[in-house]
Amino acid sequence: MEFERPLFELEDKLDQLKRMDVAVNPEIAAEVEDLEQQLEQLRKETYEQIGPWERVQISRHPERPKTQDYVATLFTDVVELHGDRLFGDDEAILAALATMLGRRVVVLGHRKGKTTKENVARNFGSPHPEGYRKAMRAMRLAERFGLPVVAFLDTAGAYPGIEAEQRGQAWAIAESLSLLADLPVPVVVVGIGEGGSGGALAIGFGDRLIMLENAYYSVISPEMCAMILHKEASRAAEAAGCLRLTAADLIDFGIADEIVGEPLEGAHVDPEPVIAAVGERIRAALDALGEVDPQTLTQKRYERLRAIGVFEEGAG
Amino acid sequence: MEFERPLFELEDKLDQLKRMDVAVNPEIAAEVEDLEQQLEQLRKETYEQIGPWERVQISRHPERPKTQDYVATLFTDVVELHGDRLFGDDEAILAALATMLGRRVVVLGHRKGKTTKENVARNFGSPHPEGYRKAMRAMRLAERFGLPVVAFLDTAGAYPGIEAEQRGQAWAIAESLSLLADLPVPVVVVGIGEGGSGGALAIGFGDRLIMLENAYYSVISPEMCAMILHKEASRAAEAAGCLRLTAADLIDFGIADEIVGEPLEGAHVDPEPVIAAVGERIRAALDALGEVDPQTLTQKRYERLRAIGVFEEGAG
Amino acid sequence: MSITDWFRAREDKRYTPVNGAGPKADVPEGVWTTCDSCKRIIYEGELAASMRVCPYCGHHFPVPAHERIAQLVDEGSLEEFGAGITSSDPLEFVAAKSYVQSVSSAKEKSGLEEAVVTGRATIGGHPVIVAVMDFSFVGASMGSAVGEKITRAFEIAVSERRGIVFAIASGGARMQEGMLSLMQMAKTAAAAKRYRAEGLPYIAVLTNPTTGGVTASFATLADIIFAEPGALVGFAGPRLVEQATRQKLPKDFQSAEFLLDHGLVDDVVARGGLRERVSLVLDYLMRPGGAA
Amino acid sequence: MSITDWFRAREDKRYTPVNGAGPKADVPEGVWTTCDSCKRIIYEGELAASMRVCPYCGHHFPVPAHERIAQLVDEGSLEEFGAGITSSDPLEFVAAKSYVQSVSSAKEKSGLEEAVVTGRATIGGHPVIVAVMDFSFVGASMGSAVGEKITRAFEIAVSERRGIVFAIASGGARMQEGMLSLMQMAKTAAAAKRYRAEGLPYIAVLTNPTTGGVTASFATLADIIFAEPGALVGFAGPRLVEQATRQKLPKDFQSAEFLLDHGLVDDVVARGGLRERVSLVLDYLMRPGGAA
Ligand SMILES: [Zn+2]
Ligand SMILES: [Zn+2]
Repeated sequence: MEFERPLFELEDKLDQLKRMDVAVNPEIAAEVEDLEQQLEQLRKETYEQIGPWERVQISRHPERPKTQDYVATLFTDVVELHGDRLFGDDEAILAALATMLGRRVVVLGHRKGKTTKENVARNFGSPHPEGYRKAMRAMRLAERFGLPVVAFLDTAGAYPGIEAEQRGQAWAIAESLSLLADLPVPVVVVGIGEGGSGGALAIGFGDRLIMLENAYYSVISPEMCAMILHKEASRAAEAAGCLRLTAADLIDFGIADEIVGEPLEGAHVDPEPVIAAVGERIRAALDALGEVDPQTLTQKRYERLRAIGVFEEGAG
Repeated sequence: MEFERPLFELEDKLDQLKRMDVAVNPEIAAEVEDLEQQLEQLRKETYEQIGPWERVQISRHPERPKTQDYVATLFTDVVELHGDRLFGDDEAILAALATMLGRRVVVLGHRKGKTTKENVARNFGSPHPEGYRKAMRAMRLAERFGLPVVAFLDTAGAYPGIEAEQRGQAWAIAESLSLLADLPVPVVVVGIGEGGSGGALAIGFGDRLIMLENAYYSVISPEMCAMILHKEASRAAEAAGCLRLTAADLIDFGIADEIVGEPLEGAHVDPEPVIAAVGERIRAALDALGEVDPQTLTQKRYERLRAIGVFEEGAG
Repeated sequence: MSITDWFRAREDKRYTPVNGAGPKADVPEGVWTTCDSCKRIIYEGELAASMRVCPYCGHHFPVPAHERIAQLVDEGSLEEFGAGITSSDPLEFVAAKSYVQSVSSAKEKSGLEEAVVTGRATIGGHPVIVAVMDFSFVGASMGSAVGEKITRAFEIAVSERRGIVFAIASGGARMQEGMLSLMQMAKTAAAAKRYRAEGLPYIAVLTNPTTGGVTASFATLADIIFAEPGALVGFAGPRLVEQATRQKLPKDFQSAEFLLDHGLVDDVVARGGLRERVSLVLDYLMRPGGAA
Repeated sequence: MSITDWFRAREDKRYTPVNGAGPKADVPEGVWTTCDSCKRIIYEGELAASMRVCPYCGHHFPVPAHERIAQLVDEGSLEEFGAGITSSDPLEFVAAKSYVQSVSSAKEKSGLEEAVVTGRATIGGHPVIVAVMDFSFVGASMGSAVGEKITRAFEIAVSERRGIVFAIASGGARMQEGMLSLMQMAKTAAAAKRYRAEGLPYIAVLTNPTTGGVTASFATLADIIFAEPGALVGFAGPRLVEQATRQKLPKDFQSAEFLLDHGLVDDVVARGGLRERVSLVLDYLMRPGGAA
């Protein structure tokens, strides 16, 4: 990622030094030691002071763990469900029956690919209307059979395509919001990467929102926000700051409930403990929510949503 | 229609005779009188002995009153509903809010055109999946707002097209059957012309089935049945007989409840009284069904369907 | 986010009063308007009398909120609520222009406190809640205040057993309130769902333009959806779609008529017939005693 | 009505035992089978052992009803019901061959009384009702008897709180019973709807071929729909579509894989993994105590 470049340059330099023969150049040992200290310092500075825009970049890292990594690691007995029974099967959204330590759930998630081929098939994780409609079918199954829903968010947003518009993506997203709003089973949402606007929100709210430290959730992409504000996408870093889109911001606004920490450099450098921690939080959330009767659950979910918003109210 | 040809030939001959000058050919008067008697006799024979195949032809007569004629004559304050909110608006099926002598209902109907242009737009009354899905949307409105449903059947059947298959017409028909099965409002169905297979059935059963005398309702078209039986569509007349598809047959099988008579030649020669009589029957059915509470209504509808079928049962 | 397109579109030509250096320099500002569609010049009084529909070509101009209400509800029946609700600046959003500035200039320009006006009214004698959005107020985008007013509209309609009639326009979610805006989509959809369960009718009229997060939440959850002729309605705006796909857009893409063809709205209804049509639908769906 | 196509298809080559004049004339009839797909010759015993899946190319052959049941349910768990239900001839349907003749020769050929076998069973220990259709019996078309057996299957499942697992094949509604057949679509759909309201699961396995009135009624109303590889599934059969549209059909039109692409089935599952997959789904959807 862009902001890591100075760090990588220093690492390269150190590598070169290390490859030299200490017997021939005895002064190298001291220089190596010095550089190592510098590097440690720079690493700290780089990652401890990363801002919203750096987090957005980390959230998009191609090697960042994806929905399918969480599903493969945390769940067993996965039965994938395909299709909306209307038009198509959208690979950008996963819907499945799955089991997590004996807990049977419906899993939903945006599905980015790891290879170009996968990404083309999955439209880089940006759903078409069929994706939301497949998710809705899975939600209705969850309702009928009393299965909790676990949703993983990782999308740049709904796809701004001709066909997606023709087949009513706004209608599909709205229906999905409406269905989630009073789905009488626990709904646990995990922001694992990108949380882009309506395409994320369609499966992106419920009784608990767990955010990874470097996951973001935003009303608009920083790039597009910068285009609107300054007519230049290159001022995205600035826009990312304005938008208050980090996990910490979401906690401040009362939208997210908890944050799962990541290694300094991001979850991709050491995914296993992050995935395990996410699993632990999902398990705890399901345990807590499993105690609540469906009516109380949906009432609380409504109250939770109802409370979101900051406005002034004078005499009307 | 084919079976009327001898009649029309005789009528032509009579016309020619009448155009001759009686003063010049005095013997013509007697001949005219004679021919007129013959014609009357032939007319009686032609229409009184018409069989199933002739009725199928009458049911398809291009000037036969269509769904839109019934709606325009019997209903006021029509608010047409368009679209399935998923993919498209199928003009082969009409869905509307409408009022009949103060009774507010949801009207459904297959919609054939009267002109070639209309017929192309409406696919000759053969629905695509969008049509059934639009009808379902209207049925759900009927359910939500307690409006009875009145459905007019007039289709050769579902459209055997590539796109109709791709978009799951079997799935759409099945869903529609499932929805109609326990829709908690009165459902009155009128067979006004063709009742072709699944495409008709999708909106074609309920609490009352009124058939026009020359309307048919069949599991398969006579032509296709003939193809299967004899490898020639030309033996359709024979097949029409085998299939027991007339209004009278449906009464015998306990599928239809009542028959509305037509003029000897068919409803197209004098539509108004036929349409008025249909209106009268619908009104009576709605009045009777309006007295029944929704639960009893759907229970009776189930029992009605449940009783259809003739089979043997020995020791299993 | 289609809001991009609308911010841009606002810059060029939408509902421009003729003024300044042009060939019609003599015409006093605001008294004459050129039609966006047929380019003819229309006298302001004539436009007001025709419900802001071009008398030459039928083009539907934007309507200020209170004028729209007057067009839609029984005369004198409006009883506004939530009029004191207005936007705060929870993100302390400052860019080229601060959010506070945007809102205050919108207030001045429109005479409104927010992008939506909500109230009790009757239409054809039926008790309803109306909400009317005004595009001139920060592109009728939905922030916390709009979300709150719409949510209250649904809630009051439930408790007073009223129908809902919304005349909608919007550039989408209000960017300057970040995630608080996005969540208004879920909040209003949840309120719409609770209302729906009561067996009361919700009629939405989509006007030019309705895009983004509003289209993808409460706007399209109506029982009956009408759209005004030529209204642009969609999620992603046309410029964004064009940029993203690098494809030529179909003719009339995202127009009301296009949506009708694609099964997404119940009908396209010209403004002149709107009150009557809405009233007629309410006759069907609002029965004494409520749901069956 | 896709039944046309199937009647025709039966004439040519489906599951033809090698015999007579061909180059393999020495092979005794019925002992060897040529694969429809890869054209290789398979020993009957090998085919039975492989669940009637070609060991060379994976082509799925039709399976007789009782063999299918043995593949699907826990061993020895079947308790058949409705076995005495058989077709009558309410239309006195006589054409080239009388309906009575067709049925009686089907009985002889298949050893079944009707085109569907229904019974109580367990799958992975879960109590279910199974129905398995046999294409060799009048094209597994649905007349009154099939409709009655399917309806009873749903009704018994409701009263005994069992899951439903159907292995479906069909040429459509049974023409020779006219409207009585068509109405079985509504009857079975109504029974499926009542079953659905109980919060019990219905899993349908669509096998080659499933068309016409069965596809357009109970078959596609399942909670979970699986299809066997290569199975042809649709409403109107491919030949009819080709005739009616005069268009070239897309590759693999109406195949299970095509349906998966078009969002119409949950998955394509090879026969060898079917019991396990069905059992796993039942684990998810059949919870002690029924619906939540
Ligand atoms: Zn104009
Ligand atoms: Zn093979």
